[in-house]
Amino acid sequence: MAKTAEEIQRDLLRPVLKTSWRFVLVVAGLGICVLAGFSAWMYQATNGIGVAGINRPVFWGFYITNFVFWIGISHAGTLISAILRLSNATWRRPITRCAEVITVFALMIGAMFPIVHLGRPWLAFWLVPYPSERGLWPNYRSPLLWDFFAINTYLIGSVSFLFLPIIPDCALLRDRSSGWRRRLYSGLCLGWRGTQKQWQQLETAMHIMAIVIIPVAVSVHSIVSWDFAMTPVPMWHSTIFAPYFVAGAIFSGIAALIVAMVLLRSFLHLEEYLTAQCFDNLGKLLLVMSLLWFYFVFAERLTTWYGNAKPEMAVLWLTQRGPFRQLFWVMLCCNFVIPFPLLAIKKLRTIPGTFIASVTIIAGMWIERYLIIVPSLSHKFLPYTWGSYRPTWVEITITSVTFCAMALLFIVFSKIVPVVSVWELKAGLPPGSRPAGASDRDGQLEPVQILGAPS
Amino acid sequence: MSTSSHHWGMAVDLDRCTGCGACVIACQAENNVPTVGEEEVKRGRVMHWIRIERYYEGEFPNPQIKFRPVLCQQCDNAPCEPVCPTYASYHTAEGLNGQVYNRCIGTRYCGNACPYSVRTFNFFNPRWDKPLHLQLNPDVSVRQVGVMEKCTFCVQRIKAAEIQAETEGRSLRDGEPAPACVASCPPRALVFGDLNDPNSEVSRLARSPRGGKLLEELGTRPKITYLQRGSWDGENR
Amino acid sequence: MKPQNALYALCSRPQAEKSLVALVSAGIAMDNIVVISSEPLDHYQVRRRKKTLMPWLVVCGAALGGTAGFLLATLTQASYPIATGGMSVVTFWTDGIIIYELTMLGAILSTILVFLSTSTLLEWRSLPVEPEVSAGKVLIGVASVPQRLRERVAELLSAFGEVKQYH
Amino acid sequence: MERRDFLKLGVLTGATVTLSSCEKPAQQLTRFVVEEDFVPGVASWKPSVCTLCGAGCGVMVRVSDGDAEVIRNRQHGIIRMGLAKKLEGNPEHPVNRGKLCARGQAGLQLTYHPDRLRAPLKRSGSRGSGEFSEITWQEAVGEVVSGLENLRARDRGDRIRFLTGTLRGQRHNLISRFMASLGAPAPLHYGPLDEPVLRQASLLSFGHARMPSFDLARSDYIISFGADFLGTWNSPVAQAIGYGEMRRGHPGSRGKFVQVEQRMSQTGANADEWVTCFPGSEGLLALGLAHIIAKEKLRPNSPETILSREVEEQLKSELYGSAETEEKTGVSATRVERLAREMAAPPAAVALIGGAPLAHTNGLFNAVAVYILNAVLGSPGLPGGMFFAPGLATTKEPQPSSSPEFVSELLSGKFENVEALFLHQANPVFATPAGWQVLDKLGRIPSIVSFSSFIDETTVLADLILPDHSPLESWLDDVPESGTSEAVLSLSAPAMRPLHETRAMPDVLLEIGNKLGGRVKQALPWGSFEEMLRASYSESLSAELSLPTGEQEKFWQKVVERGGWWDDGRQQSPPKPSSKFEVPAFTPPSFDGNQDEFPFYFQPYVSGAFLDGSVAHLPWLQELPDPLSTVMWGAWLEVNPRTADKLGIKPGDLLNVRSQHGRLEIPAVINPGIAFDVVAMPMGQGHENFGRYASRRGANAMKLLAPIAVAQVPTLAWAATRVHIEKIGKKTQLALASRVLREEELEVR
Repeated sequence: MAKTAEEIQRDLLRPVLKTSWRFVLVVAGLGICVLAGFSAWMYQATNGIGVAGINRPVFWGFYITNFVFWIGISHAGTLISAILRLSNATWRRPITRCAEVITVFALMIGAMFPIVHLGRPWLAFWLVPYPSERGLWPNYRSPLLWDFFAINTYLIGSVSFLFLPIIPDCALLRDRSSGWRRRLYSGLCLGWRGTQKQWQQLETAMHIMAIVIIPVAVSVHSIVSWDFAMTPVPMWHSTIFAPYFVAGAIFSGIAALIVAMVLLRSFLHLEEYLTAQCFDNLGKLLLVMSLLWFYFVFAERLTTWYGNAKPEMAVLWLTQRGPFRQLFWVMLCCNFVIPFPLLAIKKLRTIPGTFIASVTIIAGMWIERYLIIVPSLSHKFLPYTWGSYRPTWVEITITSVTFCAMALLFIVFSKIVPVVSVWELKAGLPPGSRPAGASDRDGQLEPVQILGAPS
Repeated sequence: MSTSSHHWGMAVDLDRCTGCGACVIACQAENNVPTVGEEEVKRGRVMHWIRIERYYEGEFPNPQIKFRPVLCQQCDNAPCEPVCPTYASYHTAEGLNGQVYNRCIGTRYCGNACPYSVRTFNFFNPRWDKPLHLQLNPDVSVRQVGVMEKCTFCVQRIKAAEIQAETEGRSLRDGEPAPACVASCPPRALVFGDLNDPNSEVSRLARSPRGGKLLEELGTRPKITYLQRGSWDGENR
Repeated sequence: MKPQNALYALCSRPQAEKSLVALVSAGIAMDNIVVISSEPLDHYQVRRRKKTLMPWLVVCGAALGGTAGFLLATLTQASYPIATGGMSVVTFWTDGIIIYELTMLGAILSTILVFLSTSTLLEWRSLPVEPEVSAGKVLIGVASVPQRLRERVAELLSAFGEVKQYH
Repeated sequence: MERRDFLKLGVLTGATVTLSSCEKPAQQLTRFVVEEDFVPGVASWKPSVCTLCGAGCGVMVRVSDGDAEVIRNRQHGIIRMGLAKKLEGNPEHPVNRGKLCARGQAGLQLTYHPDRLRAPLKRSGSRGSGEFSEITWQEAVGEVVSGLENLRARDRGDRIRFLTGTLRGQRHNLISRFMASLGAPAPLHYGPLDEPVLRQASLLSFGHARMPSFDLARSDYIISFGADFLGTWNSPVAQAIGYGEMRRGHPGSRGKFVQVEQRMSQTGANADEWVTCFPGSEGLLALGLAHIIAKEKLRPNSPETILSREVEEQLKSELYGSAETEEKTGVSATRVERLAREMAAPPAAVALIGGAPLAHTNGLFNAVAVYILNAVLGSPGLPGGMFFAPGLATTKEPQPSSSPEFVSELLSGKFENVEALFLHQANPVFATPAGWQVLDKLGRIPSIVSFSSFIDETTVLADLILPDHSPLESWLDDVPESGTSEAVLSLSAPAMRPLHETRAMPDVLLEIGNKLGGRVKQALPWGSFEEMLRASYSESLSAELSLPTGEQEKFWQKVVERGGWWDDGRQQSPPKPSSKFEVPAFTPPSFDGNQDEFPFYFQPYVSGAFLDGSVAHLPWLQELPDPLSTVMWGAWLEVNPRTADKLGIKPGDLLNVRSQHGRLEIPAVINPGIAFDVVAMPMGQGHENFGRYASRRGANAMKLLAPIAVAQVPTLAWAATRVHIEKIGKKTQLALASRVLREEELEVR
C-alpha cells in the first residue's frame, strides 16, 4: 500500500481528534432511542413482566431471543481477532480492534437481557455466590449459574483483550493531543513508553490472551445452548445444540463485523485500510460458516424427522408447515439461499456483496434464535397446554433499541480510541514504505556482531 | 427419593373422573389462586393449579371424550428443580417439589423445564376486589408479581394433619391429610396418601394394572398414578 | 537508576541501527541501552528477543483460578447446606463447568497482571516521554551512563541525532 | 386443633395474609368491638347448607378470624370477626357425603362479592334505571308495612304476589303462611331448572310430583336420556358419588353407562356408549327398548305390581317394534335390540331422563315413557334402581310447587291487576323468552319489593330492595328431595356474622307480620326464623322420635351441630304404582320455525358453571373452564365440524344466530360431539345487569327461544326452537383453556 506511517497515523487519528456536527447529531438521536428503551423497561419493572407478551407455556420470548442473539454477535471479536492473530494473518491488522469492540459491547447488551426478562429483576444479584443473609448459596446445577460465570469470564477476557493493544495507541494520542485529552490518554496508556521490552511483553500477552479467549468463547455459547438443551423440551433436549449454537454465533459474529466495517469505512473514510481484500477474506469465512450452519440445521431436523417422536414432530411440523413456516423459510433464505451465491461467486464477493449477505444473515440469525425458543415452548408434551406467543410493544421497543445502543456505544468508542489499531497497521508496513527508503539500509549489520560485542 | 417417613402420592382414576371441575375450584379456594380475568385468560395466563384436560376422539355419531386432571406430578426426579438458580424450586424432605416463593426471582426456567406445564407464573400482582380478599386462606401465603407457583399437594393441610396426629400421639390414618381437590372430588377419582405405606389405598391403586404415569418415558418419576378408563364388554361383570 | 544521568539521541530508524552498533561497540551493555519507538521495530536488528516468564506465570494463575473454582463449587455448598430431600447438590459434571470457567478467568487475570507489572508500571517514572517518537522517530539512549564514559557516549549519540537529556 | 398447634402450623406454613393491611391504615377506621365466638388464629368448621341448586347438599364452612372493613349505620370501621374461608361437603350428610361440586364451593363468593347490596335501597330514578338510594331498615320495613296496610284496607290482598325461586322447607312455609294471612294466593315459583315436566310424570306414574332418586352405586346398567346427571341435573353430587362406585366400587364388575342425546354433554362424555336419536324421539326409543324386553320376557322376574297386564300388552304392540323405532328415532333396529338385551341381562338396570328430552313439546310423553322403561326393567324400589327419597314423614313439609302456576298466570294475563310483588331468588326477566314479555308485565306492577342480595335484571325494577343475608350468614333449612334414601333434614345456624347491614328475609317477613298485627301476626307467631325452625322441626321430630321433653334441647343442639338430622335406619319407600299408569300415545315434537328457513335445532343446555345463570356473577365460576369447550368468561355456539366446513365457519367466528323470535351474535366453537343439524349453547351468560363479572358478557340463550309450552305442562319448552346461523365475517378471540381438540392431532394447522 502506498500510505506512509505518518499518513496512516494522521488518517486514523483524525476521527478521534476532530468532531463533526454529524457525529453530535447521530449520538443525540441514538441517545434518545436508548432512553426510550430504558423507560420501556422501567415501565415493565413497575407494572410487572406481564406487560410483555410471554405467557404459559411460552415463558421465554423476545428477551431470551435477544440474549442468545447478542451473545452470538459477541463472537465476532474472539474468532476473527484471536484466530487471525494466532495464524498471524496480516490482513487482520485493520479489523481486529473493530471486532474486539463489537465483542465487548454485544456481550454487555446480551448479558443485560436475562435481567430484563426476570420476573423480579431487582433480585438479580441473588445469582451471585456470596455469603448472603439469606443463608443460601446459588444452585450450581442451574445452567443460569453457568451462564453467570461464563459470561463474566468472557466479558473480563474480551475487555482486556480489547484494552491491551489500545495502550500504545493511547500513548500515541497522548503525544498528539493536549489539555484534558492529554491527561486522559496519559492515564489510559499506563505509562507506556514504547521500549522494545514493552513491545515484546505486549505481543506475548496478546498471544496468550488469544489462546485463552478462544476456549472461553466456545464455552460461553455452549453454555447458552445448554440453557435450552438441559431441559426436556421437544427439539431442545439435544446434544447437537452446543456446536450448533457456537457455529451460529460465529456466523452471526462475522456478519456483524462485516456490517460494522462497511459502515466505518464509509463514515470514517477508511477506504485505504479496510480494503476489498479484508472483505473478500471475511466473505470466505462467512461462506464457510453459512455452509456449516446449513449443515447443522439439516442434521438437527433430519434426526428429528427420522426419529419421529410425537412431541418432537409436533414442533418440527409447527416450523415447517405450521404457523411458523413463513418465518422458517425466511430464515433459510436469509442464512443460506441469499448469502451462498453472494459469497461463493468471486465476482459477487465484493464489499457490497458481503455487506448485503451480512445484513440478511444478521436478520436470519435473529429469526433462528426465535424459532429455536418459541415453537418448542408453545408445543410441549401435552397438547391441551399448547399455546402461542405474540410480543407486545414493550418487547419490540426494547429489542429494537438494543441495536441503537450497540451503534451508540460503538460510535462513542470510536470517538475515544481509533477503531483501527494504528500501531499494528504501522508495524504491518513493509520497510520499503519508509520515507528514508531502503537506500539507507545498506550497512546491514549481522546480529552476531552485536551480540558478540564486548560489554 | 424421600428422606422422611412419608412419601405423599396421588392416584387419579380416569374411570371415575367425570370432568366436573370441583377440584379446580376447591384448589383455587384453598390456595388463594387468583382469578385473572378474561383478557389475561386470552393471553394464556390462567393461574389454576389443577386443570382437567379434555381430548376428543372420533367424529359424530361416534365421538368420545377423555378427561384427564393434570396437576403438579410431584416428580421424584423433577426437571424443574435443578434448573432453578436460587433453590426456589427444590425437593422437600417428604419428596414434594417445593416452591419457595420468597426465593424465586422469576427466571421462569422451571416453567419451561416442566413437561406437564403445570407451573403458573404471577405476571402481575394478584388482585381481589374488596371484600373478596376476605376469602383468602390465612394458612397459604399470597404470591406477588414475578414469582412462579404451582400445586403443593396442599402442604399446609399435610402439615396440619401431621401436627394434629402428633399432638394426639398417633400416626396418620390413611386418607388423612387430603388436599382440597381430593377432598372435594365427588366420584372419588382422586385419591391421596402415603406411598411408603404399602397398604394405603393410594399404594394399592398405584399397583393397579390399569395404572400408569403421565409422560413416564421422560424419566421424571411422577408421584401421581393415572388409572386408565375401562371399557365395557358383556363379560365385564 | 537516576534519569538525569541518562543520555538519549532522537534519530531516524536507520540511524538508530547505527547508533546501536556504535553504543554496543563502545562497550555499553545491551540491557543498558533503551530503544523507544511508536511501533515494534520488527524489521530491524535492534529487536532482541529476551526470554519471558509470562506463560509460566499465567499457567500458575490458571491453576490458582481452577483451585478457587473447585473450592467455590464444593466447600460453599457444604457450608451452606440445604435440605433437598436427598437430591444431590454438589455434582461433578456441573461443578466441572464452574471450575473450567474460573480456571480461564485465572489465566486471563494473571496475564493482565503479569503484563502490567513487568512491562509498563515499573518504568512509569524512569523513562522519558518524547512526542517526536509518535512522529516515527526513534529515541535511542543509555539508561544510566557511567561517569567515565559520559563524554564518549554523548559524542557517539550526537553523531546520529540531537542528544537529549530528560530531567 | 389446639391453639398451640396452630402456632406451630403458622410457623410452618407462612404468615397470614390480609391484603386490607396494604391499603388505608387501620387506625383511621373505627374498630367496632363485638364479642365473637372464635379463638383468634384457630380455624373451626361449622355446618351449613348449600342453596345454589335444588340438591340441598350439606356443607362444612371453615371459619377463621380476620379483619373485615364494614359499614355500620353509615360509619366505616373494622370488625375482627369469624370469616368463612372455605366450603366443603359435610362428611356426615347423606346426600353429598363430604363432597361438593364446583358451584357449591364457589358459593363462598356470594358472601364476599363486591357488588353485593349492603343496605336497604329505595328506587330514586325511573323504574329500571338502576338508580337507588340507601335507606334505613326502619324506613324500609315501614314502607312495606304501610303499603300492605293500604292494600289490606282496600281489601286487595288477592292482588299481592310473592315470586321465589324453587324453594323448600320453612322459608317456603313462612312465605305461604304470610301470603295466606294476607288473603293472597300461594307464593309463585320460577326457576328454569325445577323440572315441572318430570314432576308431572312422577305424579302420573307414581302418584306424587317428586324428583326421582337413583341408586347408581349398585346398578349395573345406566341408560340416561339427555340427563346431565353428573353435571347439573337433579342431585349431581350424590349421583356422581354413585357413578364413581358404579364404575370402580365393586371389584370385578364395572357397570355400563349409555347416554342418549344429540349434543355430547359432560355426562355423555363419560358414557361407554353414546347414542343419538332424533330430537324429541327419546320417549319412543325408551318404549322401543321396553317393547323388546316385554315381548321377549327378558325380565320375567320384574315385579308384577308395577305394570298391569294391559300395559304389558300395549307395549308388545308393533307400534313400538324395532323397525318402527328405527324409522321414528333414527337408531338402527339392531342397535335397539342389542341395547334392550344388554340392559335386561344384569340384575340392576335403571333409566334416567332429563334436560332437552323434557324440554320438547312432547316432554311429558318422553318422561312417562322412560318411567315405563324403568317399570319394565323393574328398577323402581330395587337396589341399583330408582326410588323416591322418603323426605320427612311427619313434619308437614309443604309440597315444593314449581313454575307452571307462575307461567300460566303470566300467559293468562292474570298479572295485569297485580298491585304488589315480592321477589326472592327469582330472576324471570333474565330467564324467560322475550315472547313472554315478562319485563313489561312486571314493569306495570305498581310496587315491587325484592329481597335479592344483588341487582339483577328483575330486581333492578324493584321500588324497594331489602337485601337478604348471604346463605352463610343465615339460618338455613332444607329437605333434600332426591339423592338420598334416608329421611334427611338439612339445617344449620349462621356460619358467620353478617358482613353488611343486611337482614334475613324470613326475619324481615316476621317483623312485617308483627307490625301488621292481626291475622298476619297470628299466622306468624315466632319472634325470629330461628324460633320458627325450632318450633317446626325440633318439636315434631322429637315427638316422632318420642324423645323425653328434657332431651329436646340436647337433641336440637345435636341437630344444629351436625348440620341437620338424618335417620339412617329409615329405608326408601318403594314408589307405589299409580292407578292410571298407562302407555301414552306418541305425540311427535313440534318445533318453532320451518326447516328450510331455520335448518338447525337450537339446544340450550344448563351450564356446568352458571346453571341457569343464577351464579354467573361469581368470578371463580366465570373463570372455570367449560369441561368440553374449555371456554371461560364467555358464551358460545357449538357447531359440528362438518356443518362448520359447509358454512365456512372457523372457531371464534362471530355467528349471527336467528330464530323467529330474536337474534344473537355469538362466537362459534367446533364440537365433534354434536349432531349435524343441532347447534347448542350454554345458558346463564348474557346478563345485562348482574354485577361487574357477569354483566354484558356473552349472550342469553333464552332470548332466542320461542314462547312455546310443553304439552299438558305449562312450562317453557326450551328445546323446541329452530334457528338459522350465518357468519357475520367478524372474528373474536374466545378465552379458551385449550385450543386443541384432539390429543393425537399433533399437526395443528
